[in-house]
Amino acid sequence: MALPATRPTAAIPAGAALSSEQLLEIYYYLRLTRTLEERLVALYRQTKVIGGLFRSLGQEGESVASAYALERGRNKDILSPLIRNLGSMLVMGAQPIEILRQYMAKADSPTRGRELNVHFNDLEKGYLGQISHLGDMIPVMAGIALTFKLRREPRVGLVYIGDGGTSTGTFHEGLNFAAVQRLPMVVIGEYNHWAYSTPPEKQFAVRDLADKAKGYGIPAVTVDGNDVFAVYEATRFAVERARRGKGVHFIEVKTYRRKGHAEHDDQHYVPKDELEQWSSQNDPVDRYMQRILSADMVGEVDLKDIDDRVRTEVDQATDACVNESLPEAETALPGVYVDPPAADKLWFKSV
Amino acid sequence: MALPATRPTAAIPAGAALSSEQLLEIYYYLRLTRTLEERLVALYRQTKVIGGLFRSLGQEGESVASAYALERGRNKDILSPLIRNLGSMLVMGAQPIEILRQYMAKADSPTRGRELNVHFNDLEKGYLGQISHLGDMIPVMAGIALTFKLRREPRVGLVYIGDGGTSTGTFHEGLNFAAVQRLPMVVIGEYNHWAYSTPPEKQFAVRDLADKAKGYGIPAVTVDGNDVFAVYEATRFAVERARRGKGVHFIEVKTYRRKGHAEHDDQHYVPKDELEQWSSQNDPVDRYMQRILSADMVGEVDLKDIDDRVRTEVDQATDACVNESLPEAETALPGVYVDPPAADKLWFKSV
Amino acid sequence: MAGAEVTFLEALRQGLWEEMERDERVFILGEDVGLYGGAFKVTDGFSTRFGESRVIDTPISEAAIVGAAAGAAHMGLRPVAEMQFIDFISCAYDMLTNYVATARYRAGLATPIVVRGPCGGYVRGGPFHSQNPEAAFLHTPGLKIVYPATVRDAKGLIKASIRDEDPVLYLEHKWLYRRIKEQLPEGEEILTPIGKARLAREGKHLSIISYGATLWKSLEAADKLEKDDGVSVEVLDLRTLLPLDDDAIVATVKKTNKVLIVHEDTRTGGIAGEIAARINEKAFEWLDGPIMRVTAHDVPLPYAPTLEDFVLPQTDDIVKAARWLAAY
Amino acid sequence: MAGAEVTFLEALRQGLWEEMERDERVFILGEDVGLYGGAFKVTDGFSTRFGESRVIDTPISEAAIVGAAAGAAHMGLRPVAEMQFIDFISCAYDMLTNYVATARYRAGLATPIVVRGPCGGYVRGGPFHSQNPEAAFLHTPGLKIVYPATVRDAKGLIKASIRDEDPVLYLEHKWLYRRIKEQLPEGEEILTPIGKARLAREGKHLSIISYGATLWKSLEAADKLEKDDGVSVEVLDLRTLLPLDDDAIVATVKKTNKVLIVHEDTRTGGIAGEIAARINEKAFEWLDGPIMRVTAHDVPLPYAPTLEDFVLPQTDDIVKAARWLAAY
Ligand SMILES: Cc1ncc(C[n+]2csc(CCOP(=O)(O)OP(=O)(O)O)c2C)c(N)n1
Ligand SMILES: Cc1ncc(C[n+]2csc(CCOP(=O)(O)OP(=O)(O)O)c2C)c(N)n1
Ligand SMILES: [Mg+2]
Ligand SMILES: [Mg+2]
Repeated sequence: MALPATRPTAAIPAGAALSSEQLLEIYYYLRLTRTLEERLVALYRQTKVIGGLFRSLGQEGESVASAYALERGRNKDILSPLIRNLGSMLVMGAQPIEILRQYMAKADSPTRGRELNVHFNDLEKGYLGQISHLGDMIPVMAGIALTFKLRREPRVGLVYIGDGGTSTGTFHEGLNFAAVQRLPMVVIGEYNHWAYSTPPEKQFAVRDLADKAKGYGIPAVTVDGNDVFAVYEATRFAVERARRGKGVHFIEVKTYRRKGHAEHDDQHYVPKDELEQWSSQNDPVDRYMQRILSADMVGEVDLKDIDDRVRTEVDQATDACVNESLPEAETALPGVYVDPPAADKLWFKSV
Repeated sequence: MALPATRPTAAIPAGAALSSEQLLEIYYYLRLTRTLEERLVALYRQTKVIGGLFRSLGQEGESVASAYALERGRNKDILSPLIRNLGSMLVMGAQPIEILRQYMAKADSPTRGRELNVHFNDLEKGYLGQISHLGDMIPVMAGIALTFKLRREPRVGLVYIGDGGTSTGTFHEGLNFAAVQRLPMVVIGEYNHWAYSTPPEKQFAVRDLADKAKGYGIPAVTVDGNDVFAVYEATRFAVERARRGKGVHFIEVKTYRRKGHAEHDDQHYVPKDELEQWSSQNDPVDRYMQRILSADMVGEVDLKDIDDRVRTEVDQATDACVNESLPEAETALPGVYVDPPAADKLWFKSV
Repeated sequence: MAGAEVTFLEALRQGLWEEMERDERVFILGEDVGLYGGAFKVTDGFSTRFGESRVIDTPISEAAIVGAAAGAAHMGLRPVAEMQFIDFISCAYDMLTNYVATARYRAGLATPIVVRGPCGGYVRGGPFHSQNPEAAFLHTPGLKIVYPATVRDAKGLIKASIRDEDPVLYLEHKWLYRRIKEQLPEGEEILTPIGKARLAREGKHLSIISYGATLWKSLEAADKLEKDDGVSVEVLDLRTLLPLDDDAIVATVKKTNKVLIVHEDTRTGGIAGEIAARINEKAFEWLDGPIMRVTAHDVPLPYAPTLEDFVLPQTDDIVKAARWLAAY
Repeated sequence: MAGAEVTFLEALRQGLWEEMERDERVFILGEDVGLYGGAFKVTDGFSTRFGESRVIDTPISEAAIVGAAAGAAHMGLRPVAEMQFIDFISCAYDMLTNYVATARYRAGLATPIVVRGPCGGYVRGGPFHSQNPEAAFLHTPGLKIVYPATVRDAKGLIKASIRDEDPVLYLEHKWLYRRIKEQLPEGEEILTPIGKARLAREGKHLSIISYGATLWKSLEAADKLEKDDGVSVEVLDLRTLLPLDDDAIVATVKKTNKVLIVHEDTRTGGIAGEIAARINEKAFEWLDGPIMRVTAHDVPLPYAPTLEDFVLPQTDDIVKAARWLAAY
């Protein structure tokens, strides 16, 4: 169910209390996410990306805004992103060059070529990479939030789940466990209208993902996922509530996956007009720009500067790593355990 | 949250439309369930029962009443009972001697000594035995209901789940799948206040199991599980609704597990007064007797006759099988597959 | 008469299609199998031909997919459940090993389901899109596991699996999907018997036992050894992993007296161990050298080409290993 | 100085208790582990001593139990997760094999968790309360599997597992819980090194390799063979199944030149295969007879005593097998 595509450009909610510096910082991350992905597409076409490429076009707003509502930095909040939460990771401090290296499987990538795309962590900065198996990160984040609770640390764990991912047993078990334990955890349910080619009506029989929260005894809210302020506000409220020991909160963001599941997917199953409507009239970045400009909190020139800065950063990051080498073959062996330190090199490699 | 223990003994709801023959038949199954279990306890004490013994004391009402609302017989409705749904199986046509043989692992038991207690099926009669892993029967029953739907057969699948069992991932996946497919399936959620030693508040953060249905977009009702008529009515409504193609329905029955998880469990974690209150003032069989007697639809003597008949049947069944032999050792080998017909007998058995 | 050349994937598709045409009890369920035709397009066009009720798009719920298939099978249907990638079968591990595989034995329930999906590496899929699950299910009485390596068997085994009275795990290597082609006879029905291995290459000096993608690498190695070393290598394609074809295994060992087992899966706990144990028990006296294994290294499969190529067994590794064993 | 005699279960309990006293990062989570003390009373009294926040009763959600343990471990805690019966670990199979076991390798994440629970048969538990899951997890780089057979190792291995930097699956055979007793030294801290087998009995003519409950049946068989046949049997207690102690295995093979592997688990795909393969690779020339296996039959474990006794390996089976091999 698509949202009415045109939005009233209301003034910025006072509650948001965002300084123009902050507004520009948010814009920076929105732009960085989109520009970095466009760069990845270019590299993908040049076959420099090893595996698949996953876009978050149209979802940058909810990713950036939800992460921006967290306390960032050492021993602060922790989030676990999905493949379309590149923006969330950038907000938490992931570097463009790290993303580029991951996609190109470079030796110096965060996982040294072992894992793909955004599957990497920096718990110091506050993000835990996902694994492919959907739903698994919910119990894991519950365990992180449990640690915060046991240690009485004023920290919150935030975890994303797609409309499709909510059908997994691990989503259910993890969310129920967190709810019973009243853990400081916030779940962002991304209603982006598709799970690969599967629409919501074939995924669940409720109208909103927020309805699912009722089965866990936790509060939920549904917000316009392409309204940066709405997502930021809702997340900030939920995070602070969780921080005060009030337990789990579920936030549904209605948004739209404007690209295919991955670059190879031609989206033939997507109604063209629906796609057109979301892109022309409900782009989260366009809407954000309108809002902050019309509120006279920033000037065109500020945004232009950021666009230039982002382009330069992405160019520099690309140039810095595009010709880096892949990992040495035998670096595949160490680190399965602390002890033994490396897997055996098999006999036939040395006969 | 215990229900107020005393119940108004209202007249029998007209809607029930149960003839006195039917009322007596229901009484027969209630009495048979309880008497058969008491016999099992005696056999257990004589160490004739091989494994553990699981009681449904206090839950006979919801088991019998819910099963009684189904259409029974060849190619009719199918249910999948849990370990405390002995009453449901008896209603569907399971024989006391089959239960006794199962518990004593006799050669002629339905599973020929391979599985325990009520873990056996008769799809002709309409029951599918559970496996121990809680939650797994929900997807399986969804598959049965899916078959009814695909074949356009006016049949319904009914499956039970405990308050604890609703925490499993398979419960979630199976119920969601059934809801999306609008399958002719009815789920009986048994709120019996305990999952082994775990109370509801440590199992989920909602008040009623019925709240969980909201996350699947299916209707739910909570009924007094110790009121045979209420359970019968609610189930009949849900079953007929499902039969008309209106999809899954969830029924929560509030009841109480008056014995330990199994015979070995001394229930030290159970508040004594709570136990006393449920047994003295809220026993489903006592309440049923009061109801049908006060409504003058049956006489004391009818019940007395049934008690005698049940005792005789249970005595005869016991005598008939208690001294039967266990299965021959090598009967353990056939039937893993159709082809090959039997597992290899291992070499060391014949050297 | 020989038809057009088809790929492994097309042969699998044909097999599924023919069985659905032949038997209306057969239906497909899985994620994105309907209109979209599945992540690898194996069921492309099926929903148009057979309708949405026989090609069912499911939620992302592997345990429910397998469990629902089991329930339908009890009632007489013939479900074919697709795992979008076989890696996700781990989410249905309980349902498959505890409910499905034991059903006939513990309760006399027929559960003729097929669970199929793309497996294997060599495609830069990383640790969660490249797995080889056979060893995790080898230990499951009641389940059958088939693993076609050829275009013909892709078709013959999917048809046989659908007709089998018991649950079958059908593993299809995505590296083979579009890489190998073969002409299949038209008119004649192709059915590959479950439980029978295939002698893929005759030889005298040494036997390689393999399946799936490494079967092809083994054949390549065998040609190289013939050419460069004059070593005559026999290659056995297992085709069915559970139950194993002990007769075929023993026969080749007795013929060449040396055996190299090659699989793509990690070494420890891989199926080669079971095969080695059986050879020991049944043909110990015929062995002129140790039973050796060429397998993946014991690590989760990494993403980078350099790493994946090193971790997974390559043709050269097989050549070196076979050379060593031949000289033993 | 020697303390009082304790059971296997009590030793395990002591080990858990001591680690919780020693290290406040250690906590327990599982079903009914709190006030009730666990289905087998392993954690009886723990919640009173350590409080509900360190002994957490969970919903019936094995995947969440293991997943939450992993998350807590990433943050520096030392979770010990109980499976009420190990049979239910199958519900956490995805979480353990895909998330937990790969975490260090793919992402440099420390995940020092212990997953423990009662396993094994000989107790009339039927197909779902008697399982032996070791083979299903043997195939999982990143995971360790320990399986104590003695009272001392029950304590020494749980303590070592909790202190290990990587995830450990600790398997405790319920048949041993109250059946075996031993005096444990007081004062001295008992730590059993992970990865090291134990020579349970010295012998000259033949080696039996086993673990868990069948270790005791193997020792019984060895005594009988010594007495009745004058055959001197060496018995190796593996103690750790992953990683296997190849040196100890090879050493005993080179000493006696004949090996019988005994495990309670079903035959096909059981761990004996892996051991047989390794012996082949590392000690082929020392073998004076085939490596033979005594295992359970390939069926789900039935409930009736007559059936269970036949399906599972018994002391007499081991005696007969060893006699046959000794005479080979
Ligand atoms: C347990 C599991 N099953 C199947 C898949 C294959 N898969 C990867 S992404 C995807 C669709 C996910 O949809 P959604 O959760 O809505 O996330 P979105 O792609 O829309 O961001 C599927 C089915 C998976 N990753 N995990
Ligand atoms: C997946 C799974 N985990 C754990 C168990 C062990 N177990 C058996 S019964 C039980 C409690 C079940 O409680 P509930 O579902 O409320 O059913 P009740 O016993 O109250 O009828 C548990 C934890 C199991 N059978 N299956
Ligand atoms: Mg989606
Ligand atoms: Mg209960």
